[in-house]
Amino acid sequence: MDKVDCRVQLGPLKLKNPVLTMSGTFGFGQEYGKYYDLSALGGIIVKAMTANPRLGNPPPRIAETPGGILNAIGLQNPGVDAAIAEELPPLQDLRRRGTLVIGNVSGYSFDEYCAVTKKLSDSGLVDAIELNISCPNVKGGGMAFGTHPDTVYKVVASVRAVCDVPLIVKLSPNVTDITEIAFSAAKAGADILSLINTLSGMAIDAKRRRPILSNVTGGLSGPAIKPVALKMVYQVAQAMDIPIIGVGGIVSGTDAAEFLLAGATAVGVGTANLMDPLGALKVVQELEQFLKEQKIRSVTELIGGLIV
Amino acid sequence: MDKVDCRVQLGPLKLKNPVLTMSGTFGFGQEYGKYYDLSALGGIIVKAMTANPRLGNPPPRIAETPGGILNAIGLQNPGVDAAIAEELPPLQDLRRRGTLVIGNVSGYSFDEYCAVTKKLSDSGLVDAIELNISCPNVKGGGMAFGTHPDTVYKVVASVRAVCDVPLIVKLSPNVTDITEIAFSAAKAGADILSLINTLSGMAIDAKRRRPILSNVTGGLSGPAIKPVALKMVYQVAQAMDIPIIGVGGIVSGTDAAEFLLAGATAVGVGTANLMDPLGALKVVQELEQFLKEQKIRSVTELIGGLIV
Amino acid sequence: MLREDARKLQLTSVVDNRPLTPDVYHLILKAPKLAAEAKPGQFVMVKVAPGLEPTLRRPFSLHRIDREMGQVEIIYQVVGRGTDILTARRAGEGIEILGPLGNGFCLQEAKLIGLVGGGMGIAPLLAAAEQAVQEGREIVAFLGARTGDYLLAQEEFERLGQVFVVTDDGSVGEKALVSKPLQDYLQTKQLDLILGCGPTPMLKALKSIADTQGTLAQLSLEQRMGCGVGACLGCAFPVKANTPEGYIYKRVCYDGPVFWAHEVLFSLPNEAAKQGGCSGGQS
Amino acid sequence: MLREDARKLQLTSVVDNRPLTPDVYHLILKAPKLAAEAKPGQFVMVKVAPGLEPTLRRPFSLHRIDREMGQVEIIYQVVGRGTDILTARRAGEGIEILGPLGNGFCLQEAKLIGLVGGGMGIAPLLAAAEQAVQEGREIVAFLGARTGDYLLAQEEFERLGQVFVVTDDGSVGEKALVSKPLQDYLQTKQLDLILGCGPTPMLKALKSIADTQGTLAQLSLEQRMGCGVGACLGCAFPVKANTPEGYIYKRVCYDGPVFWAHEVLFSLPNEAAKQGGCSGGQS
Ligand SMILES: Cc1cc2nc3c(=O)[nH]c(=O)nc-3n(C[C@H](O)[C@H](O)[C@H](O)COP(=O)(O)OP(=O)(O)OC[C@H]3O[C@@H](n4cnc5c(N)ncnc54)[C@H](O)[C@@H]3O)c2cc1C
Ligand SMILES: Cc1cc2nc3c(=O)[nH]c(=O)nc-3n(C[C@H](O)[C@H](O)[C@H](O)COP(=O)(O)OP(=O)(O)OC[C@H]3O[C@@H](n4cnc5c(N)ncnc54)[C@H](O)[C@@H]3O)c2cc1C
Ligand SMILES: Cc1cc2nc3c(=O)[nH]c(=O)nc-3n(C[C@H](O)[C@H](O)[C@H](O)COP(=O)(O)O)c2cc1C
Ligand SMILES: Cc1cc2nc3c(=O)[nH]c(=O)nc-3n(C[C@H](O)[C@H](O)[C@H](O)COP(=O)(O)O)c2cc1C
Ligand code: FES
Ligand code: FES
Repeated sequence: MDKVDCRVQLGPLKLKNPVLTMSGTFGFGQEYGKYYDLSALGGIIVKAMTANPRLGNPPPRIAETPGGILNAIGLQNPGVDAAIAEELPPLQDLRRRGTLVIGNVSGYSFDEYCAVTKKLSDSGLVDAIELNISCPNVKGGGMAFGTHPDTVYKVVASVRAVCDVPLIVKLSPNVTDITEIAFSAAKAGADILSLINTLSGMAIDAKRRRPILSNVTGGLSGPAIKPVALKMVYQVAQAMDIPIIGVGGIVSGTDAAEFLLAGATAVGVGTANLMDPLGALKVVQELEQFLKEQKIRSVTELIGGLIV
Repeated sequence: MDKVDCRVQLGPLKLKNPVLTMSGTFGFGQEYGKYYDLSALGGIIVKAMTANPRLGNPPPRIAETPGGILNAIGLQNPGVDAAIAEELPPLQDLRRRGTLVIGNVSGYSFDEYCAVTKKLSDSGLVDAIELNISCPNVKGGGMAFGTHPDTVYKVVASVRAVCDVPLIVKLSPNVTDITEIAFSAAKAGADILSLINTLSGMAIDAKRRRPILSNVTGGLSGPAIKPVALKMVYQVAQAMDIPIIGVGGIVSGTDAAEFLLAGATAVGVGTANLMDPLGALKVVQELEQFLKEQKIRSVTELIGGLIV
Repeated sequence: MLREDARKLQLTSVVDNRPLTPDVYHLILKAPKLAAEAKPGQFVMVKVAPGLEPTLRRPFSLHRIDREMGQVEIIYQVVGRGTDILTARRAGEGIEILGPLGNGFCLQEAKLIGLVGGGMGIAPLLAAAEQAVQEGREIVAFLGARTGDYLLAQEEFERLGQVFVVTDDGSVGEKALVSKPLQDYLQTKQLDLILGCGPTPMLKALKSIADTQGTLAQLSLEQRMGCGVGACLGCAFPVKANTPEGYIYKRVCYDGPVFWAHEVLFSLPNEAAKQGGCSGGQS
Repeated sequence: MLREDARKLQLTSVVDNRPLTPDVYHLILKAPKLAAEAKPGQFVMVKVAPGLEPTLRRPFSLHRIDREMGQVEIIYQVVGRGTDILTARRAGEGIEILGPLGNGFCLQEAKLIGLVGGGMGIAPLLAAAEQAVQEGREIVAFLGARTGDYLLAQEEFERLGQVFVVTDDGSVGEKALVSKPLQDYLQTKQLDLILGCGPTPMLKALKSIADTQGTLAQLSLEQRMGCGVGACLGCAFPVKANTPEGYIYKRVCYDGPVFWAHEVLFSLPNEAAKQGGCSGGQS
């Protein structure tokens, strides 16, 4: 088979292929753009933006674990205004070439989520906005935004009201029932769900008797979490009808195919970018290769195609 | 340093060392007893028992994942009566030699949990009972026993009433807030908590487009989950004052030390037994070695000793 | 502290590890203790790389057991990550193995033994054939493979007895499934015992031939494994039993890998598949 | 599809990999492209084993850059899993590396350069010393280590200029910290530039000496890394800045690993440590 069709329709978004790079692992694309032409990607989701610049956590921010890594970057970012002024404009050429640019929004209050979203949406510089509601540090509260259905509903609904581009809501896996959260997000107006964000975890240096991360705990990502991510994608895809970006431990084309089979329409590559600067590109190429080998003409044939 | 003291007091239980083998990975001890003298262990927690014999799930029951494995054994066991008649008596010699024998109880209803517990408790053949309340298949319900504080309270309290030996409650990590569950179990009378059981996960064979496990989903264990387990142990140890058995991905003495530092009083070795028949013995020996190298006289000095 | 079975954990050294076809390798290990005690039909769990990855050891049957040289041989097909890593091990390197495991074939009083192997399933039959002939028994081998390239050890079998070969593509021997020459053979002759190893459809056919002809048959089965020593119940295979369900699960690693054909079930009675057990994360 | 920096991903081959002390190894790699473009102070990320484990590459500074031979050298201490795996790589084997990365030392117009190295920190200074001397500059080296065994490359430095050595145990040279001979030296002489690499306490001392003496100094820093290419913000190090907090985090992999001593902060201003950010699983 010579040619395969990799295009997918992810809710309101048209992707040239289903591979996105995930927030926080790809900066604003600049660094990896020196390694390969980013227009090979379906889209890139940029680093989380907040209302004001954020310093982030003290180091160490990264710890390696079996099959994965822990990170506690702490949302270091220049703030949404600086991002709009400096980071997003260089990416506009990519959009013209059919690769989506998606903003990732974090916040410490409903107001911050809305303010950042509105600015990004109004800027015209992004094709969609991904809401990162998995951050447990909430002003005044202490309860995480992303782990209770009611809060999820409220924050997504508030943001939806000020967001004129497609809205992706990124779910935390640190919950008892991911479908409950998914329902809330969908009911509140999410166009697309991305799952999963990192699992909460911790690493200890036994000899020094200290946590490795300055932040004590961090987010677990990479191949180690792939089984958990696959299961949550499958579970949500079975429970409801909303387009899903499947994320968690994808490092190969076969991994990507597994997520599509489980019910995702697109996939996100995170830690693989850290393991290899060509990580996401390889996923694109290997997925295409996989389709050819399996004599599958269109990648859409895989979506939800698991035989149970 | 020549001699180190490895004894710990785990709530009401005296252990010669803090290393237990975990339920489901060690059968009823018989097979591993051919590889080494099990009296080297602090204790063994035997395979889950139910009221009636259970066939278990159709194969395949095991899938390998990066840094871990998925299993869906399906509680295959001969039933509590046969276990009392045939499996537990051969272990009594171990108890005389100071290695604890702990029964693991599963069930599909409150009644079943209580019935099995009572039989085991009355048999006099076990030093303690570990309640496995992480099984999502519940008669009539559908909601898991182990993931909602109220149900946890009810099942633990009912079992407590018929249990004359120390009661360990084993928590599921598939929850939004592990401390909430831990509180419920403690309030209902658990003497000890063991955490964590497996993370819910899934593996797919992309070429065959099929799940690898006949059961579709399974439980993720092994080194991959260690960061998640460490964090939950730390979180519960910070939140409350109950002895903890730390479990998840322990394969070395250093791993064991990390869990003790995080606040566990004992540790459980599961998947490591599958990776190497001497797995648990090595943890015992390496932990002792670690103490010697670090010039720590008593293992109790490690417990909760994390410097944050 | 260590007990007798701990001897099964042994560091062997690679004598040779070379491809027979692009995806089938022949591994020879120096392993005197293993060679001294292993029986045909037993298997070993191979730690394909030191360290934590891959998590589990890989099971392989013994293709040949050479007591004199203190060597054992394995033939393996590269099908995934573990076998791929294994191809990189060079002569002189150490490989940790666990074995011998399982029960092996039981030749009983059989005088004439039929060996029926499909693809990689041919591998363990050679050890059985060699032992049988050494003990003065007669063998006849029925070997099948995708193509001639995958017909393992044909010459070795020919040195030991009569051999029938078939291939899926007809490149060597008749274009047929291996059950064909066996059935033809049984039209005129009798076998005291059949030993079979190969893909499931072949084993099913073999079982039904043995059942109808009333010939005793032992099948070497495969299953995904955890511990390999009988403790985790990971490697379940259904066998007939006097239970309400009509079967129980036995352990391929411990109760097998060799089972009597008449006790094995290749499909479960009725509602069995539904009888799940505790799903989704539990065990 | 590939762009210029993709050349930094290269398969090198091991020329030699041998222990200097039981836990310090000297690795020589055939890497012509890398040798041709690398600058002293730059580093590489080494993939210590093929496959998924360990997850991340390991950063090592270039100890020596040999353009003519097309080789680079690394000296590494075995401190954990990755470096342990690395010790097993034999001559002739391939190792994938990513580099050169980071900015390297900037010798500017300096005529007399002081090189201050502690332990493994001595490693990258040799490359700088060799370049400096080749360019007709003068160097003076201050080398410190736990014991004489860990005094790397002392002879090589002696061929290039004046060398002061100290050890923690007095086994070679004076029993002192390496800041001691530097301070003594600066009592009577002036250095145009100091290049420093070593453990944090040493770098702190160096910074304070440079600050008080008004000598320009560049420090090569270490931090746990993710990507190595500037994208993940994993390798943060605080440097002074005109922000409300008085500092920002720069990336060791991209903005460093070499920083001006006067901009680096070894402890954070006031409430900084409290200003955490999004903790517990997020990023
Ligand atoms: C008793 C026994 C004897 C065997 N003898 C041979 C032999 O002589 N020659 C040979 O080529 N193969 C043999 N196999 C099959 C062999 O074990 C698998 O092909 C091998 O484990 C695949 O490993 P992998 O990492 O390459 O594949 P992957 O698919 O990457 O492995 C993933 C996991 O699945 C398991 N797995 C995958 N396929 C099988 C399988 N067919 N059987 C059991 N486990 C599997 C692996 O062990 C591993 O745990 C035997 C299996 C058993 C149970
Ligand atoms: C720019 C730079 C240059 C370096 N140059 C050298 C050198 O020339 N010689 C040398 O011996 N060492 C050098 N190091 C330190 C070296 O990277 C670590 O010793 C090594 O990564 C430890 O790996 P490990 O797997 O053995 O240890 P583990 O502790 O098992 O590693 C776990 C994780 O922590 C990281 N890590 C642990 N210690 C360090 C550290 N000190 N710095 C950065 N990451 C660390 C590892 O990279 C890995 O991701 C350098 C570090 C940096 C950042
Ligand atoms: C270093 C790092 C930084 C991250 N930063 C963010 C972030 O800013 N916003 C966000 O929504 N997710 C962030 N994530 C989570 C990833 O986008 C992704 O959801 C997660 O890592 C799981 O995918 P993976 O296993 O492919 O890495 C970060 C992950 C890593 C490893
Ligand atoms: C094959 C297998 C079977 C298991 N069976 C049980 C069981 O019957 N009851 C139970 O409470 N936990 C069971 N578990 C969970 C383990 O006891 C343990 O909690 C879990 O595997 C995490 O520890 P580990 O990473 O060290 O394996 C099983 C785990 C495995 C791998
Ligand atoms: S593999 Fe564990 S019982 Fe067979
Ligand atoms: S390691 Fe990723 S930015 Fe430096």
